[in-house]
Amino acid sequence: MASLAGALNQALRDAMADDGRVITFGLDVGTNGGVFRVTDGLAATFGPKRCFDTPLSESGIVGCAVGMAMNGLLPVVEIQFDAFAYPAFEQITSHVAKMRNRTSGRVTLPLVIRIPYGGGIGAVEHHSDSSEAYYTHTPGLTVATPSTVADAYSLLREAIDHPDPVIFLEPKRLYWHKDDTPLPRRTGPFGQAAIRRPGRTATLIAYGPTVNVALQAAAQGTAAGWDLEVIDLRTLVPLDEHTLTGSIHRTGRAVVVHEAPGFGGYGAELAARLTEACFYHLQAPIGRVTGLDAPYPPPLLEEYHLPNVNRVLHAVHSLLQYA
Amino acid sequence: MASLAGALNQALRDAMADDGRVITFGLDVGTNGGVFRVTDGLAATFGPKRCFDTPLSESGIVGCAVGMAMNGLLPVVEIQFDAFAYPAFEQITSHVAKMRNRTSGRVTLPLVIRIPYGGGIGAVEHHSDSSEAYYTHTPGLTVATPSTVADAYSLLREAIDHPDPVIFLEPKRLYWHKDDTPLPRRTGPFGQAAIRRPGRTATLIAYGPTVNVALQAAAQGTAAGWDLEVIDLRTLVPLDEHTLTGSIHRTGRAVVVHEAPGFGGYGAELAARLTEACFYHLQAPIGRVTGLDAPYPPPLLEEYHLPNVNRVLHAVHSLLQYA
Amino acid sequence: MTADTLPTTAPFTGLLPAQLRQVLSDRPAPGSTISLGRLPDGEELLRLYRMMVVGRAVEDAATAMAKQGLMAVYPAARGQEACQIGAAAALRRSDWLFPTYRDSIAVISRGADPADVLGGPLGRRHLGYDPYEQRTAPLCTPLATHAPHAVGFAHAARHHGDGTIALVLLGEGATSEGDFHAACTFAAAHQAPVVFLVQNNGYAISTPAHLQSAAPSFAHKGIGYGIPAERVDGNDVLAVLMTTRAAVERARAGAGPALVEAVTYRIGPHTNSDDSTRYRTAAEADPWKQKDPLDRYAAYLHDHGLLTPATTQDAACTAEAEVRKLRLHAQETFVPDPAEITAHVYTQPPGHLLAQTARLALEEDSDG
Amino acid sequence: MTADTLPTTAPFTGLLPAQLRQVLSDRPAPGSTISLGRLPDGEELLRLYRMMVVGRAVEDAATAMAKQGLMAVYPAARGQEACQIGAAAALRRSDWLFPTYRDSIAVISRGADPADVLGGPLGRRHLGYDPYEQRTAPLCTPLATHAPHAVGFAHAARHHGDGTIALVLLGEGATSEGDFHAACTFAAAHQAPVVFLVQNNGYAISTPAHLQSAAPSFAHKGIGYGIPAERVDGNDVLAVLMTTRAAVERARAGAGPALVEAVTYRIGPHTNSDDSTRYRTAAEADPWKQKDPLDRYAAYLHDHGLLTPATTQDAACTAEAEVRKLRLHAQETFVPDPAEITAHVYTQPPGHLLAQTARLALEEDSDG
Ligand SMILES: Cc1ncc(C[n+]2csc(CCOP(=O)(O)OP(=O)(O)O)c2C)c(N)n1
Ligand SMILES: Cc1ncc(C[n+]2csc(CCOP(=O)(O)OP(=O)(O)O)c2C)c(N)n1
Ligand SMILES: [Mg+2]
Ligand SMILES: [Mg+2]
Repeated sequence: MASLAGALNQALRDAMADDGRVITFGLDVGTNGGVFRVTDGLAATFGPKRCFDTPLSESGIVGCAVGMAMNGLLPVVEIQFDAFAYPAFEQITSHVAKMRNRTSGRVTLPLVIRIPYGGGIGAVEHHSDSSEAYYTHTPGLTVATPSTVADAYSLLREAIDHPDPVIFLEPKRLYWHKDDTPLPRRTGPFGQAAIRRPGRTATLIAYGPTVNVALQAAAQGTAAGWDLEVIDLRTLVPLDEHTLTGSIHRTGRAVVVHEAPGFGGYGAELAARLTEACFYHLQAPIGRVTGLDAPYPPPLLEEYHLPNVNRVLHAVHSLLQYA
Repeated sequence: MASLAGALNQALRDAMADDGRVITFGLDVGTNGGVFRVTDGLAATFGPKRCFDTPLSESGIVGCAVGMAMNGLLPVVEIQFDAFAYPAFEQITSHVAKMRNRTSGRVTLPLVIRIPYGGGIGAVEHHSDSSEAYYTHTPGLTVATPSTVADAYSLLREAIDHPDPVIFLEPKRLYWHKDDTPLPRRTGPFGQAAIRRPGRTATLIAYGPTVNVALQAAAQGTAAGWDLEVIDLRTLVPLDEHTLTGSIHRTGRAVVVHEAPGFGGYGAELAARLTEACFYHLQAPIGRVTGLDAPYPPPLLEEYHLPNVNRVLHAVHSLLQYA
Repeated sequence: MTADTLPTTAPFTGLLPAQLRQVLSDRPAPGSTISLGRLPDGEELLRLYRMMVVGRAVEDAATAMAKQGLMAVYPAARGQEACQIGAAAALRRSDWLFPTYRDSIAVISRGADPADVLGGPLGRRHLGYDPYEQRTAPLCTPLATHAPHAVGFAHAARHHGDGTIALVLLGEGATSEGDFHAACTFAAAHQAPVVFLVQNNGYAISTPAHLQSAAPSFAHKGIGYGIPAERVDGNDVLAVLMTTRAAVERARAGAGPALVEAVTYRIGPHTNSDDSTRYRTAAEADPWKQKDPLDRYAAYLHDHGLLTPATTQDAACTAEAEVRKLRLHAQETFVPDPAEITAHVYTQPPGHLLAQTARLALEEDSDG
Repeated sequence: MTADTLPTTAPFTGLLPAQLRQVLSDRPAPGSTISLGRLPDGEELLRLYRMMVVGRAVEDAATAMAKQGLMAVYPAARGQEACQIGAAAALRRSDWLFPTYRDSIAVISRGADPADVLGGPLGRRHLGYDPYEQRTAPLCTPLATHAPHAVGFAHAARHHGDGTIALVLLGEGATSEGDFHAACTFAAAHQAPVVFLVQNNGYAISTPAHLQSAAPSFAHKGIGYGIPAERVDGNDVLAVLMTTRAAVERARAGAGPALVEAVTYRIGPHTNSDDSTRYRTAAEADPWKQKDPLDRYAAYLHDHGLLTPATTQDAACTAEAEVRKLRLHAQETFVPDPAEITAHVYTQPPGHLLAQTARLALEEDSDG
């Protein structure tokens, strides 16, 4: 039984074994194996040239990765927690995202920025941000986030194989989540969403940490006679519009579920885009169940902030009042 | 006749004269008066304690402003160009936005971060970003952007009076735009959108640099028999939902116009939110005319990137095909 | 280092740091106070002692409570009591302290209630104390980001002419962040009355200080900004106090910022959820345990006839009382109020947040 | 400074910079090459001269073209030709250069076509040259952000063991940015074969260097990272070349990073749209005009019998030809292709971008 963190570790291990150009570095990723143990044992196996600790600067980590990617390496860097990617924001927006474009495709940056994100682990402030909307709004970035052990392995391998930079968002509350998927296994390319549960009443659109919330809501929804479809996006950029519009054509209703604050969140893009694509098929506006429009709260309040089964069911109920 | 830059200068001057706690600093804002001359003459009038140059670090500028706001001053800082706010992103998201919340309201930060933004002036790369979506998605920030000379004055005065931190986005292509509004004049509080042109065919929602584009489109639209309403948001956070839903209730159709890339842009929030609020009134999905989902292009290509009258009219035309 | 190699120059007189400054013995022969100025008087010496005893007790209790699940996490400063207490004691009541997540006991030593200071780890709120009341900025987690705040604060103090000094505490790891650089650059350029105290405790989580910087010392970072710097034995509360006080008072006199590197050791793991055996041997701590800041200071007080059974007793009792209060507080039932999540985001919440808050209240009503 | 106070130590042997290094005279008596190693041979000396003459001509032409509206903007490096040409000449062909917006002529001196190098200012594309072909990173605008790239690049070079060195050019203003700090910290911690050359041209737009940093010099920033540094007369092409070469070759030999401060002066405004009379007097430039890098170098070559009418003529002709080509290029009609805006964002564009590109093409069709 692999955990999600274990699957990520194996993905890195396999990628490093397969390709000598893959290197990984960041804060405490060497000897310590990362604060979430995702790089556990890699320094021992591949040596300090391939897996090492850096000085304490996220901008330095990302900036150096850019230079390394320009010079024949495939860097996979770890940012320790979501909010600690912000010091690297200029590197990410002005270079990682733009390098290919500004050199008319001459310089590509095959690099991966791994960022543990989201809440639900009772962490103190600055350790639970869901910052995906900053990245998905930035042209040039590819953004992936797994919700299953199998996808953790497969999406990270895809990310490392990807020719362009990938922001790889790891839902930290799922790190210890285990299942008995046999690894290694590839689950499908970037840009392909997964229908985790087919249904006809409404479509729940989730990703990363909220997929399980959606699945639980779907399970409970059966009691009300609802047959909810659950879609796991897997990658936020590229977005699999085809699977989503197909689903909405069948269900006529959709609810987006994410942890990030709703205002200007990724769910807004989904709602706007899918409404445009499915205007005649929608029986109700697309609902959004999101984190509150507030900074992530202290540990003992986080349950009130996070999307939960009740809120998802409530949103479905609201949509069913239309038409 | 005051220019928009001149109105901003007068707003700063009047605020500094009225309240000794107001100070302004940033790169080249002292002797040089700012690269857009918004702080012209302030160092001479108020002395180097009130208006001064800093070392070249945006994070230092914003970080110091936080400390000053904690200690009885009202700092108004200038970021030289939009993309150069990114080095200050951690200060903005983790401190400016969160300080009030994390201290349970004990520490408020009355500060203003002025950021010239947007394109249309033929500038080289990194000088034309429209980065409003990063800020509007960050709880704790208030975001204002003027489109007229009168609002430039009034909104900046409001921003300086505001008890919480304000991201003040100045449309750089309007800096030299002049009109004969008598200044000083207050035009209305934060959270109040302005109907710049009433109409019944559809609602054009714009802010900052695109308000004039919308107005021109409305003027040209009369030729097709269209009577387009144009709303200038003035502040993005708080958002005046009331004026917007009222308008859509009358028109049944809306198009958002902004320069930023569309994917995950502020327009997505408007579309999602207004669709939810006005579902039964909308004859068509809310259209979005935005910059392309690409980094801002080089000067000689920018006209193809920017929203223009044709694209707005085309969007209106598309919406009119519905129902 | 033997006593005769101790620095003989007054602190902060050159741009390069002198050798390690000590006052307390870490060997049989007593150390030297050479050129650090006048020693604190007996009353202050005993107050320092009491604070250190309380600090140690709070550290140990908090770590235990974190392990018991009474706290989200606790980043203990065991072994760093001299840095924390010594540095904070260098301030006047009117001065401001800008601490990190590891500096709880520095804040407590300024008079704040431990239960308030540990508000963050206790999980009920982000910050438990009132910064204006304690004249202490919020404990800061994003590394080095509070350093520019302190510079701005000090700049404003100079603007007001009120003689307030800002003291920033940060770890040696945090000196690698861009905001440390920005803070030092601004402080020096604007001659802000601010003092940076780098607690070099050997590690940033698992990363040893020598991987952090190739400079001869962290104090050597000062010269690149034109900031005079000193190195001080961070397990020597008097050396920390006197050096920091020299820095604080020269800043107050208008001489600008200063940097102090306090050399110490993080005896425990990074936090209770860190396993330090993964990256260092237990034996590595042994020499540092010999230099325990509390033992060394107690020995000094004893040698000077200041440590009576009464004073020891008094400190122990205060510590015990503080710990008892803290534990009681942690065990009190907490009735969470979801409205707190949105209540403090804005002075005047925007409409969308008000609507959300209203929905939240409805939810609570229907649940309750 | 007189000749006998010139540094007598080999460069980069200590952590503190020696005094200003010079080779060329800025006084009647010739300067001294003390301990900088062997002078370049006659052929290289003349190549440098030609590059400087071309560089000056390109600078002046580009500034004129920007004023005529043929370019979006031009940040001229008039007066900094010795820094730019000298620094770039210190590299082998296989080494990489990491320049800023102001370093066009450094890139040109490596062999790139001026029309390509000025691609950004010309407004047709962000970057006109192929970084791999020129072994030169894109001219970088966000200040200091290319410095970590160079460090990572050099780190990778060491990983590959291919002996490549990365040379970063940046302005004294940019040293205040966090990324300069990150780059120096990483370079030193990982002993990357990288050299930082700070062109201290006195100003960051209107902000004078003394407001930027309170350090004794920008070279003094090295020691805080454990990076040896030197100061060099930035209007002395041989001193710049030889000092930078010393740094480059010691990095190649595995001795790690080095920092060079080249002291120079920005003769013109920040760019053609800057008005420098707002913040400095014209007279301020006078002494610097006396130290014109081209004049000084010509005098040196003349003294050494290397400047024949033929060589002068040859350089002038090359310069004229380059400028003519550049002007012709700028005057060619440009037919913009809107598809270029979205073509290079991703290797495999996501669906939403493909849809947008398709709409753009439709628009063009209906317009055309
Ligand atoms: C910007 C940022 N990056 C990463 C972290 C995660 N983190 C918390 S403490 C720590 C180590 C800090 O080391 P140091 O500055 O030496 O302080 P110490 O913990 O030793 O007191 C790290 C990496 C953080 N808090 N902020
Ligand atoms: C991050 C960032 N902030 C601000 C700017 C705007 N800007 C462009 S050049 C410049 C001055 C730079 O001075 P210096 O580093 O000394 O280089 P110089 O222009 O003198 O060559 C500034 C502030 C920028 N390009 N990047
Ligand atoms: Mg430490
Ligand atoms: Mg300069």
